[in-house]
Amino acid sequence: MDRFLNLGAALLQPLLLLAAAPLLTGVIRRIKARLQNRRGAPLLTPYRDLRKLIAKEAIVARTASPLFRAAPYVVFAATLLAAAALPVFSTVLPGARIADAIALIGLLGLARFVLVLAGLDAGTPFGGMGASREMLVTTFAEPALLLVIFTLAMTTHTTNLAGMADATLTGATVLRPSYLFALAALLLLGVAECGRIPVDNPSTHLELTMIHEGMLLEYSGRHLALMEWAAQLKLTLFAVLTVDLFLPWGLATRLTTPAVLAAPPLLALKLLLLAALLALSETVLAKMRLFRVPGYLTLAFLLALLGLLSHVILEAAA
Amino acid sequence: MNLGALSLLDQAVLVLAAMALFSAFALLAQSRLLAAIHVFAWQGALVAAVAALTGAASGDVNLYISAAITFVLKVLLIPWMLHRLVRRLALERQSDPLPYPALTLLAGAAIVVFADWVAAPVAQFEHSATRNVIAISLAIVLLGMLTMVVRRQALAQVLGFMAIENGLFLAAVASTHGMPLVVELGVAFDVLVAMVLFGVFFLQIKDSIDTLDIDRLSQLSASVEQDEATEAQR
Amino acid sequence: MIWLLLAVFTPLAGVLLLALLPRAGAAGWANLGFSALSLAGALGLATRVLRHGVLDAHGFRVDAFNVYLVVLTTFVGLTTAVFSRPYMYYVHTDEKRVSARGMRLYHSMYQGFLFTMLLALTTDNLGILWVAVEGATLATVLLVSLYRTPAAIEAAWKYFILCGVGIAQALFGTVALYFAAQHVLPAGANGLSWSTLYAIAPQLEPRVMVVAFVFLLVGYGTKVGLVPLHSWLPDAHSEGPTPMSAVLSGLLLNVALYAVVRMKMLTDAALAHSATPELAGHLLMGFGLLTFLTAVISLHRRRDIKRLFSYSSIEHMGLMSFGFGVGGPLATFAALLHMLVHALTKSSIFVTVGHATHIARTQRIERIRGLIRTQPAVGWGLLLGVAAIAGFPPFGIFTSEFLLLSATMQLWPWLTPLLVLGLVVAFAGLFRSTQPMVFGAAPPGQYPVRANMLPVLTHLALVLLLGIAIPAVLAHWLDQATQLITGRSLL
Amino acid sequence: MNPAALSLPLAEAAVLAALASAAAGLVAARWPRALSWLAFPLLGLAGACALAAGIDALWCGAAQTATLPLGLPWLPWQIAVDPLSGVFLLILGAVLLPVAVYGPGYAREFRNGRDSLAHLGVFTGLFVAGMLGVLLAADAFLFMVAWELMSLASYFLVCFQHEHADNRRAAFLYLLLAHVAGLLILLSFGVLAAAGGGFSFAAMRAAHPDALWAAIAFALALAGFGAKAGLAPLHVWLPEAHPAAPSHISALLSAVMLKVALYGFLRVVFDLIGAPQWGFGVTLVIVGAASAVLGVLLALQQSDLKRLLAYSSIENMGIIFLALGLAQIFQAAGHPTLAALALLAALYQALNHALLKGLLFLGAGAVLHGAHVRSLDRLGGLLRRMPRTGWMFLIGCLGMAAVPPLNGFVSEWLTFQAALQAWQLHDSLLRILVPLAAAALALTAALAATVFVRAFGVGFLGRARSRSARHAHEVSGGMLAGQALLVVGIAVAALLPGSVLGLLARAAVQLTGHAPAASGWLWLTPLDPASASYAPLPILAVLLVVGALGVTLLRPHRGAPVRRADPWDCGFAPPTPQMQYSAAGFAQPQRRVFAPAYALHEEAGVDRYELTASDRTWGRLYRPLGALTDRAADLARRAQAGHVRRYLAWSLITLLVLLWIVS
Repeated sequence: MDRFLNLGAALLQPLLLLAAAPLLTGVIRRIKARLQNRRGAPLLTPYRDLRKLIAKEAIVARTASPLFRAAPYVVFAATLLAAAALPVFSTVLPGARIADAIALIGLLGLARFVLVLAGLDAGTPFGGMGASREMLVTTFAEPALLLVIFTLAMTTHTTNLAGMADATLTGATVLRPSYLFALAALLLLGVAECGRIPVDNPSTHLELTMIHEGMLLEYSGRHLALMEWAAQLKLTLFAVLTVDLFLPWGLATRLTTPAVLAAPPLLALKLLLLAALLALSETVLAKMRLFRVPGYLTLAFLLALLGLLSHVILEAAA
Repeated sequence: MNLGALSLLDQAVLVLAAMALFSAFALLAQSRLLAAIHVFAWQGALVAAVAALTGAASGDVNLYISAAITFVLKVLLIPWMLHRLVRRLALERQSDPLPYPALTLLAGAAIVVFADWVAAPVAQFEHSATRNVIAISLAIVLLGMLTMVVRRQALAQVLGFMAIENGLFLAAVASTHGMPLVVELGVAFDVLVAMVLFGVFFLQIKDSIDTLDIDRLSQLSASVEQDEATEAQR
Repeated sequence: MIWLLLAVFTPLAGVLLLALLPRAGAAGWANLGFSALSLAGALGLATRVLRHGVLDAHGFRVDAFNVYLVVLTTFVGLTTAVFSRPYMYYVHTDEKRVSARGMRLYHSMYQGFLFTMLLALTTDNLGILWVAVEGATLATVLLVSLYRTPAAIEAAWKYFILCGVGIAQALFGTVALYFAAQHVLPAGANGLSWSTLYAIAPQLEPRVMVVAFVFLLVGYGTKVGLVPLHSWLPDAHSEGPTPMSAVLSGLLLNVALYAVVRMKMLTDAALAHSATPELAGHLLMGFGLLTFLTAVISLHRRRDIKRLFSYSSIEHMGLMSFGFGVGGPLATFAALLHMLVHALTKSSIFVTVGHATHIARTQRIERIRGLIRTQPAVGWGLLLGVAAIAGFPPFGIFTSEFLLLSATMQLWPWLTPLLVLGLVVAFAGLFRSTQPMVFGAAPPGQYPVRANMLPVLTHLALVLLLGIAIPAVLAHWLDQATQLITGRSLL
Repeated sequence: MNPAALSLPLAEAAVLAALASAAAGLVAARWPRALSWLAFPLLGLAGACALAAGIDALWCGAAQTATLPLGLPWLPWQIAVDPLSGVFLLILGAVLLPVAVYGPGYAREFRNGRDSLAHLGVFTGLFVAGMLGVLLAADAFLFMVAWELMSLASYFLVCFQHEHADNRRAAFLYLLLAHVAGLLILLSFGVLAAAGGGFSFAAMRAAHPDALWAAIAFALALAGFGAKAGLAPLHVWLPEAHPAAPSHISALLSAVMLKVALYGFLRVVFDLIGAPQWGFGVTLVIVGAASAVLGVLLALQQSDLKRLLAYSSIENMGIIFLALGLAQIFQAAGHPTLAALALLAALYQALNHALLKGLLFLGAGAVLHGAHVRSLDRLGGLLRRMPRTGWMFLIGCLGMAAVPPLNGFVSEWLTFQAALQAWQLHDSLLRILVPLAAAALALTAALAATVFVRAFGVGFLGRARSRSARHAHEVSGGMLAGQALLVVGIAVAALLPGSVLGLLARAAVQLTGHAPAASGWLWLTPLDPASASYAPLPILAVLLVVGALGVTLLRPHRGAPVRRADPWDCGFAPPTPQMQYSAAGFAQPQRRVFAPAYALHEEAGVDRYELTASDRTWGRLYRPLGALTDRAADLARRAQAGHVRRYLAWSLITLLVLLWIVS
């Protein structure tokens, strides 16, 4: 019985995330629109877009290799798998045993690797541009992200995400300076990783500014749909990751009906908060020049490092 | 010690040794070749005489023989060969004055003092009167080297070389009453061959660089490494 | 005894006969024959010494220390004769650099040189030793100037003068030794017999012995090529005919070093109870280190291939002197082994160099190119020879250097960095010159020559063998020699 | 007979096979076929034997020793096989076997060239024999002999195509540093022997030198083996030498020889010196981190494919030594289990790097063979012209980029797990240092991903940038088979980490006395399942399932084939291959950000722009040394002025001085 429950949990949570991803995007767009005094598109537009794209015919560049067509599936699968490591409504999560936090970052890395290759594949200048810039971003973002994970791992003595959340839930609630730094770093990184303003602008196709979109330039139809969906999933993933790591309260530590039922609304609430925050920042901030991006990311890296050090120095006893 | 205590023979030996030392100085200073050759011959004679006298004093026959050898070799044969060479190479008028005569002689004197200082511990185990001759002979050896260092004339260098041999012989005689005969013969043979070879070389040098000024023999400095030389004859 | 006579006096006969033999071609063969005969004698002698121990009679003394040098000398003499026959014939007929008289002189003096070497090695009488070493100078000096070029004559002159003076100092040292002996020995005893002296060495007066040793060290050291007395060596090696360079590097230096070590043994025994028992060793070490380091630096930026390798000879002589100076069984064993492998390797290198210069028609390093393309055998021979001399295993020189380094590490740990630095610099110097000569494209108009690589092959094979495993016989000899020199056995 | 007794005979058989292959190579001078039909098969045999010996030695972790009737009379050669050498025998075999399969096809192109096949065959055999000898040696003398044999033989292989001046220069530099390394190692052994009174490893192991001498021995060993393993700043030879050699040799050099150096270091520092000191660990961590970052930064700027791989080797060796540093620290701090974990991470990384770098160098060789160019800027679009090579190269790149589910990720993950246990340390300095090292490692990993994205993306994707790339052709079956074998090895190391770790654990036990928590074949749980776990097989499964689902669900109903069209030109002129991002352009942002790390040399022409980013150690360290030597040489030369009188004066002065000294 338990086994089935576990399996169910393991399958349900990532699928829930997958289903919710476009909604989150929609919500963010809506809030942004409101902040900019526009009515904005209805919340379900992203779903419609996906359906439309899937229905459309896929056109592939003559110059592209088979890898170009395989890429969307790999990217999608890798992102989904990464999501499977995240506790959404309960910390009882076999998926987290398969891939811990480090593996999660690794899987995102896999997705990025393939994505960038796909960007280079068509042999157009824009693809290369996007690829090169993406790698610049990740050069700093990935280690910083790892540092954030390390900070928490050294506190909770595990790299298993569910375990981390569990430890935070069960352990006494103490205010940790390292967590503050780590949280700040993670927020900055999430913005960068998901290609949001001020690092990248998801809603532009100006080749001088774009990073992520540049790599997708050649995609169309179902391939593009998968890519978009994966991107939305990644955004959600980061949001949930933030939530899990820093304010996991509300997650069910055991698979009991009330707990499990109570969890999703709480999560939705927290995600809404984050979405509002992101929308706000995207409204007030402007996209920065590419060569200010390293500075931005170095800041994130520094914060993450400070988190680690302050943990070692101040909280070593813990 | 006082000379009075010594036998006449010993006194004579000392006198002769002193004169040999003087001749070494003369060899060092003498700038004209023929004169230098004569000085060398005299030195040889003195050394031979020392040998003979020591022989008389100690009365062993070996010394007479080696004295005779030395006389023939260093007083007659080698000077004669050198004469012939000088004439063949037309060097009679040749002379190479020392750059700094006074300085050189001072150095020579210093060397003598040094030789005495070095020889002192050696000498004090010898009880015969002639022990201080060891210092003299060492001085002659070193002076011979000095001659070779300061002289630019190949012939003069040879004289220095032979002077060294004289010094060695003197040392042998004075300290140990001569080496075993076989060694003496070997040494004499070597000296003779060496002299012959020197003669050959003079001719070769003469017709290769057409002078005997050995400072001209400096192509083989490592920095030039005889590029021209080998390339020329290839 | 008969073996001894065969080994030592065959060359003497060779001197006389070859001086009369008119035809150069035949002379080459005869030269080879005499060397072979002498080698046979040496081998017989070796077996005899191996079986009945030290041979000490009629003013000769053959013990473990010099027997293997005798074999080495005759062996290298033979292989070099094998090389020299066609090479000198080529020089005589094609290059026309040597007259028929020159050839006669050459062959006769080649044997003369071997004779003096063997005499110096086997005699027990220090006076005869001196005479022989001086004789070696006299025998070779005319060969150095064999080509009659100004450079050759100059080199010969320097060789003659410097070695003559050096040897004279050695004679003074010998006299002083004799003098010291006379105060201990009864009248009539042979005060120049090494064995006698060694027996009574502890009673010899230390202060006299010190002075004597200084003279002997400077004297024979000149012939070893110790810095700063080495100046004659590169000139003589580079200007003489290549076979001469081979035997000079391979044999003469060894014999001179042998003499020095014999003297050191006496001095050590005499100074054992004085204030400075280690003096001789320290002097030797100092000289060795100075020589090594100077030579190592001089290996860089050379232009003449034969000078390059003569400096390498100086370097290795420095190492050996250092080894003997360090003393102790391990270092001495290493130095003895080094004498052997260095002689073999260096003579093989000079043989190859002879072919290389023959191919490129010059000794200038920057004009010798692409040997491996023109004539792979020569190219590889040179490359492997250099690798061996630079101390790469599995060649024997690595073994001796390994032992030397570890011995130094035990006794003088703070000197090892100097040695290692030197070895690295030496390697760099050798290879930066050798590699371009061997590799790369061959210049146009460069053709292979009739090369006789047999000597190189045998030598390198032997060195390789010594690097991989030292035969028990040899190990036994070397160990006995070590025992003789240091009084302690290693095995 | 019991399996334990098998490993040593197998290893000896491997050595003999290698020597036989060298002999066979000699024959190839006369009959070129001998190389393909005799020398390489014998090498393969050697590889197989080594592989078997290694596995056997690890399986039944007992040490076996024997004595050969060679060497010095009082110091006969001793050989031994124990788990530690077993690990590296395994690595050697696992790479040598594919190389032997790959070799004949690759060497065929030399047949009509002027380079002698005998040269190649003989020294390949000797090279392998040397490496095996190093792994088997149980006394310092044999170790040094084998070591230098390895260096010398590989030197000849590096200057195999010696008509290019660059190759000659590279070879010289390589041999020079190898010689320095050898002598340093020799000194380090000398120190240990002086303490232990013998050159056999047993004696050294038994002895315990005092802290100072231990530190000296450690420093010497680090410098010596580090130089050979390509640690900064002694790494300069590596990027020169590895590209110069024929590609299958480059594979051996990079994949195996560096590991042999690592083996030597492990042997000396972890086995012979014994007593761990945290100072050693800190040094190792710092040096390793520096090498890793420097190596990857330089790799990022290379446009020559093989140079890029070579620099990446420097990076990987840096990571390995960093992990070793962690092991040393934990050992010194009294956490043997964690030490074992870090050590295992290092060994695993070594195995991975061997397999991956072997594959990549073979792939580079295939590219060279098929397209005849090495420069990324002249390649492009190869994935469509050489599909098999291309996909296998992609696998190698993914592995190097350390993304799951490949094996590169496993070792990185283990290293992180080890580093994350820093909270157990008491010394606060170490507690800070270890996470910092982890941060450096993370940065390196990210940069490495960039490096290999660039390598594959520019080289194999996009459009052909040159005529030769346009006419590239797939390589022969043998060469593909060689690469495929390595892919198999990679798959095993990637998907069955539990089992592989179980094998390697024997070595960790031998060195640290402990092994990390046992783990099944599926899960990788080094410490305890709660704290961390990783299971690549399910990951792969899920990836495949989801991918397959996606393909099937999203297939268009009318099943029309995908339409092809020209790439979108953004309304400008249609993009030409020259408009693609070049290798230099791709890495330009990082070049700008990390500018201080490079010595940049740009030259722009009318229609071309060339940029080389070399490392600074040259100008800072090596040129001055060379100049110093030459100056000294000139000085010595001036002393030899050629005046015989001056020489006489020298002699006289020497005499006087000596007399003065003794009197």
